[in-house]
Amino acid sequence: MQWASWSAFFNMGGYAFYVWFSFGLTALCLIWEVLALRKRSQQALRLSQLLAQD
Amino acid sequence: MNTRKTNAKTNAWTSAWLTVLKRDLLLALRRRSDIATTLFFFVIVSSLFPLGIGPEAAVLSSIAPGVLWVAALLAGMISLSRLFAADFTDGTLEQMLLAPQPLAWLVTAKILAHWLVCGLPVVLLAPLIGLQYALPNEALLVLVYSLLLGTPALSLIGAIGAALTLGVRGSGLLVALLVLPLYIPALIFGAGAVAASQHGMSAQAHLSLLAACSLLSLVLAPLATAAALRISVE
Amino acid sequence: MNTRKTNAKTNAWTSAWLTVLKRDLLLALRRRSDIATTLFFFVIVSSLFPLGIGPEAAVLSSIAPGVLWVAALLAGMISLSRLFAADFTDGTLEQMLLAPQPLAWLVTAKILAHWLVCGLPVVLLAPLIGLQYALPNEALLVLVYSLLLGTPALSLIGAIGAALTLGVRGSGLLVALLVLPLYIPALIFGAGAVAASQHGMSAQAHLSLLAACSLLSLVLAPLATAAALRISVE
Amino acid sequence: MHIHWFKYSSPQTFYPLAGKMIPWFAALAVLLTIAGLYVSFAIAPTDFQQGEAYRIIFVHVPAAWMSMFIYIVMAGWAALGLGFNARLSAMMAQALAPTGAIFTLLALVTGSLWGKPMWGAWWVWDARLTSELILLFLYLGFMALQSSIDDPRRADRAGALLALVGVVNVPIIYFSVKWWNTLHQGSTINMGVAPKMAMTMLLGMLLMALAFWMYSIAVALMRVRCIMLERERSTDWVKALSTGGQA
Amino acid sequence: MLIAQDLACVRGDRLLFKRVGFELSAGGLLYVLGENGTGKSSLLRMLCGLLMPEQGEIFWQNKKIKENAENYLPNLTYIGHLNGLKDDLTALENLQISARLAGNDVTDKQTLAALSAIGIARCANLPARVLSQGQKRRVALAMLWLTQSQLWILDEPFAALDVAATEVLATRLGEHMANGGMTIITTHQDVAINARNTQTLRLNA
Amino acid sequence: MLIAQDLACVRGDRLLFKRVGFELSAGGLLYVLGENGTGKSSLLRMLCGLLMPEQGEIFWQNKKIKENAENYLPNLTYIGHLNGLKDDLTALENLQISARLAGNDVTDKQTLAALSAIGIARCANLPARVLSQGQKRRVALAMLWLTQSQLWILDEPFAALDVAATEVLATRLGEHMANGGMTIITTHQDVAINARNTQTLRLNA
Ligand code: HEM
Ligand SMILES: Nc1ncnc2c1ncn2[C@@H]1O[C@H](COP(=O)(O)OP(=O)(O)OP(=O)(O)O)[C@@H](O)[C@H]1O
Ligand SMILES: Nc1ncnc2c1ncn2[C@@H]1O[C@H](COP(=O)(O)OP(=O)(O)OP(=O)(O)O)[C@@H](O)[C@H]1O
Ligand SMILES: [Mg+2]
Ligand SMILES: [Mg+2]
Repeated sequence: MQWASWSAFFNMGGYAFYVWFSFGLTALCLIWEVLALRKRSQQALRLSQLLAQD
Repeated sequence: MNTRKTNAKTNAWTSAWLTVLKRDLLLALRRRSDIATTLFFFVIVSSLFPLGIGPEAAVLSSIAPGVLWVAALLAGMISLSRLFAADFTDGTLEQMLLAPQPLAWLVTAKILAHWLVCGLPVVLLAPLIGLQYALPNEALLVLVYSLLLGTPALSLIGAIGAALTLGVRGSGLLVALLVLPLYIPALIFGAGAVAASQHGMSAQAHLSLLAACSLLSLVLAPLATAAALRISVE
Repeated sequence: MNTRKTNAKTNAWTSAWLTVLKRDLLLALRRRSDIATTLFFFVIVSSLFPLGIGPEAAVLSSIAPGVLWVAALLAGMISLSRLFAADFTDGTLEQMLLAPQPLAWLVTAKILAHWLVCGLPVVLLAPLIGLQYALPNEALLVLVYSLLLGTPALSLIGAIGAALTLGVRGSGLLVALLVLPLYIPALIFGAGAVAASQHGMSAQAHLSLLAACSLLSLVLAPLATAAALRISVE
Repeated sequence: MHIHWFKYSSPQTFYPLAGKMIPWFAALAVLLTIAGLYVSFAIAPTDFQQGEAYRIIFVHVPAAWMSMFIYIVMAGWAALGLGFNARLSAMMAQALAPTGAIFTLLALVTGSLWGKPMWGAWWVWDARLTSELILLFLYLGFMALQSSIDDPRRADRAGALLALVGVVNVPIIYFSVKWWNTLHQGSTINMGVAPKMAMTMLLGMLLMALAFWMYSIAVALMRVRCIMLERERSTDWVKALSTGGQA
Repeated sequence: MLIAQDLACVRGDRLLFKRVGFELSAGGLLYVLGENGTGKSSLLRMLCGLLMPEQGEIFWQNKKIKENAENYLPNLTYIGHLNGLKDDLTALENLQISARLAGNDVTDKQTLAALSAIGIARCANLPARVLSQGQKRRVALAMLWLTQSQLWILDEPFAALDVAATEVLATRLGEHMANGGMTIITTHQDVAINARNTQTLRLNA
Repeated sequence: MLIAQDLACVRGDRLLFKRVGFELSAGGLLYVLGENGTGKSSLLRMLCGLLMPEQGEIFWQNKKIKENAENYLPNLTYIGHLNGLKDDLTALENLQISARLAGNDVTDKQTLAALSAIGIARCANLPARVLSQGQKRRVALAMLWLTQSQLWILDEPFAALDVAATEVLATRLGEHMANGGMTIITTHQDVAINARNTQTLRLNA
């Protein structure tokens, strides 16, 4: 194990902002993409449902 | 009695104005790729210069104010073609002309929407590009201020050009010729403000002049645009 | 017998090619204002920078290669919308598609005409603008050379973008997004050549690479353009 | 035996198949991410030159790899679509583009976040950085073209052609940018300054890259399903699907 | 009361018509007829103030409409060749926005009622993009169930409508006239509309 | 001989027609009929190779036209909805350029003769911009007096033509068929054209 403590881990040797921002942003973008796609497919289904009722 | 009437009138004016604004923002939300194009045009054009001029940070930072402002100008200009064109072809422009409120008043809502969609993103993204040009922090701040004060003038003046060239062949180039010369004061004061702060001077004077430009065009441009629209719709 | 057939074929190819070229040049002659607009756009854009950056000759001359090349790029790009749009709406594009000669071959004639009308004037006017930027004489010469070698690539690559965006909503901005990134090599080598000569180095290497770009696009762009036209005309 | 290669090229049959594939790739992506993160944070040692900041490498490099890889795959699908007039290929190309663009953006941002502590600047006009930026523009151009053509068939074919033109240009752009940079200044910054990477670092990067890869497949399949639904809105199978309630 | 006096129209370099005039009072219906290209649409646009007459004047309540737009426009509903729909907005949003712009502050419920009156309540939440030509036309015409204005100017309202919708619309027009409204209409079809007094204006090439 | 087999056409997301086929041999005339929007123009464009069929094949002299454009196109004259005239060129210039592009190296005299055959020799030196709709159509159709090709595909050639011009054109088409040519035509009018064998293809919505 690399880290003496959790706080050392979070501190990232003084580079916390850069490291966590990088990983956090990456996670955020990827999760957002998945959620957006979910919503998009639901909307598409709803629209074709409306069309189907016609 | 009279005040009640005036009140009702004020309400009607606000409501129609908000309707136009909301509609245009809603449309922009539904077509997000259209917003993106203006923004990316700005980014691409301003990234072309380092490629032409070279990567030295010192040179880049010295020309940054001018280059970024010219890029903002061009992005603003090139997005103009969309300001009224769709309304013209689908007939909603006629609806605006026939609304009980003055056209010039409703036009301000459209221009505001255009600025929120095409101008504001450029303002917000500009500091990022400024970083690429190695601009110091205070200059970045002044850049944002200057764009914030100046881009409304670009949208307002541009609206006149866009209205005049509605439905005209080759309107893209034409609008450029009409509008770019009118943009020059905004460019001079805007780039001047950033350059001043870069050299450690106060940008106050430039910024005030820029604000004056925007205010003047706020007064005159909607009237001119409305007149131009009436002509184009005939 | 066989050679006679080949001969006839060559003749037919040349004649159709010349027909297209002559027609486009004739049209440009009848509409001289269209030529002028591209040129004016180039002049206006390149005059904006001294306004934005300030009048110091040293700074201006150091950024001149990049700025002039970017202005040429933008002028070339903005004139692209006219390359096929009129032919598309009036039906002459269909005639070209149905001509017995390959479309890619006829397209080269159209591109050449476009270059003669929109590219060449810019090349010829550039030294004048270069003078305003205090470029030394040799650099002016290299500027002309580089534009002469590079602008054909701009027309050729641009033709692909113009063909792809035919009849598309908001095509003006779109063509910029598609084409500007592809213009970058030409920009780098072109501006690099001028900068090299400014710094007393040989511009030979840059110019050769620029010529290579043009040659490569001469080989590939007409094919891609023809394919894009077929897609757009469907 | 005769294999029906094109059986799954019809949206109607591919839609449920993709639906079945997605969970597997998603699970793989999650597992690989966990493993990758474990290696990158728990096992990989501190870099003696860059301190802990170097750990950005574990997202930066995989994202950069994916950004380039996806463009090539996208162009490949595009070529298939143009060559064989196969609708599914074109849809795949369209589905990959946004994911590729996101990875490009991530490579740029994480690179900047790395550059600031290492070089003291958020951005330098280095050849590699510049070409990554241009790659982003290429992605955006592709997406903008697709979204502004209303007729899907035309959008597919125009987009495919653009992707191919882009693929021819990418190497040219890359080398021109590289040359531009080296000519103007002696290269002051060199990304290879990181010392020979320890095996663990390589392992971490590989795991993360694999995770991104699986993620991309899963997301592309999700998106291709959306595209199918939207395009075939008026067909019977979509109507049946939407009223049947199962997604 | 709407009065048009001695109107003349020039488009491009062609004189389309001249000396056209009429008077329309409460409850009146005016048909404008003529072949393609004779200037019917141009006349209607003139009456709305969208097109300036080459000659002649138009009066609303005895005041020139040009100088009195503030009083005229709230009393006018014009539905032209174009439907004035945004492809990316739903039918409901489109109709609501049009109504608000015309000065009628309608609720969702009223809007929906208007849409169902003309028989497309089901399409209310579909984007206009996916509607067929006839459905789009109906959304535009649903405006007639929301507006309070007295003068309706309709350019080929029946075009692209099927039989059922035509009937509904004709009934609505009859109601409007019965309530003292006025309508000016161009059409190539033969549709019966009830009105206290019906006039016909024929334009010739 | 032109053979179309099992053609299907999709525009946007709509299937316009499927299983359309015919055979046309020397001297044959094919009418393509149908209501607005049924896909007549689309079919003609397919036959020219401008539009890719969703399904099916087209053969000219027993070879697929797609793979054999070099032999097919010189034998084809297509006049579509659009006249293919440049506003800034004169009628004569326009016609001459179209002919040369199609591979017929015509002289001024021949061009003028073609223009006078369809009755607009007087307009030869006027820019296309000032011509009326019917005159423009005639300039485009004058091509039929210059071309040598065997297969003519004409999309509503009689639209905008007056009676005299219609007659002249019908006669020319009859001549063409008499010389062993083939013609495919769409029209909403009833015009008598002489041909050895006349077929009709009806597209339905
Ligand atoms: C915005 C800034 C940056 C961008 C756009 C960027 C872009 C890229 C790209 C495209 C690659 C993949 C290249 C390849 O595999 O051939 C890459 C790899 C890499 N980058 Fe960056 N980078 C940036 C900043 C940085 C910084 C600041 C560092 C470290 C000081 C760095 C270190 C690396 C390393 C070590 C690799 C792996 C090299 C290899 O696989 O051969 N990058 N970067
Ligand atoms: N903006 C314009 N500029 C020049 N000419 C125009 C313009 N708009 C219409 N015209 C011409 O004016 C004439 C009349 O047009 P208008 O639309 O009024 O005809 P209409 O009677 O409504 O015909 P339709 O029955 O086809 O609707 C036409 O010949 C048309 O070409
Ligand atoms: N480029 C296109 N993209 C999408 N749909 C199209 C396109 N061109 C035509 N359509 C649609 O295809 C259908 C058929 O068009 P087409 O022009 O072939 O009809 P047509 O039979 O020639 O009609 P008309 O008698 O009016 O000429 C129409 O519904 C039209 O809206
Ligand atoms: Mg009309
Ligand atoms: Mg047709």
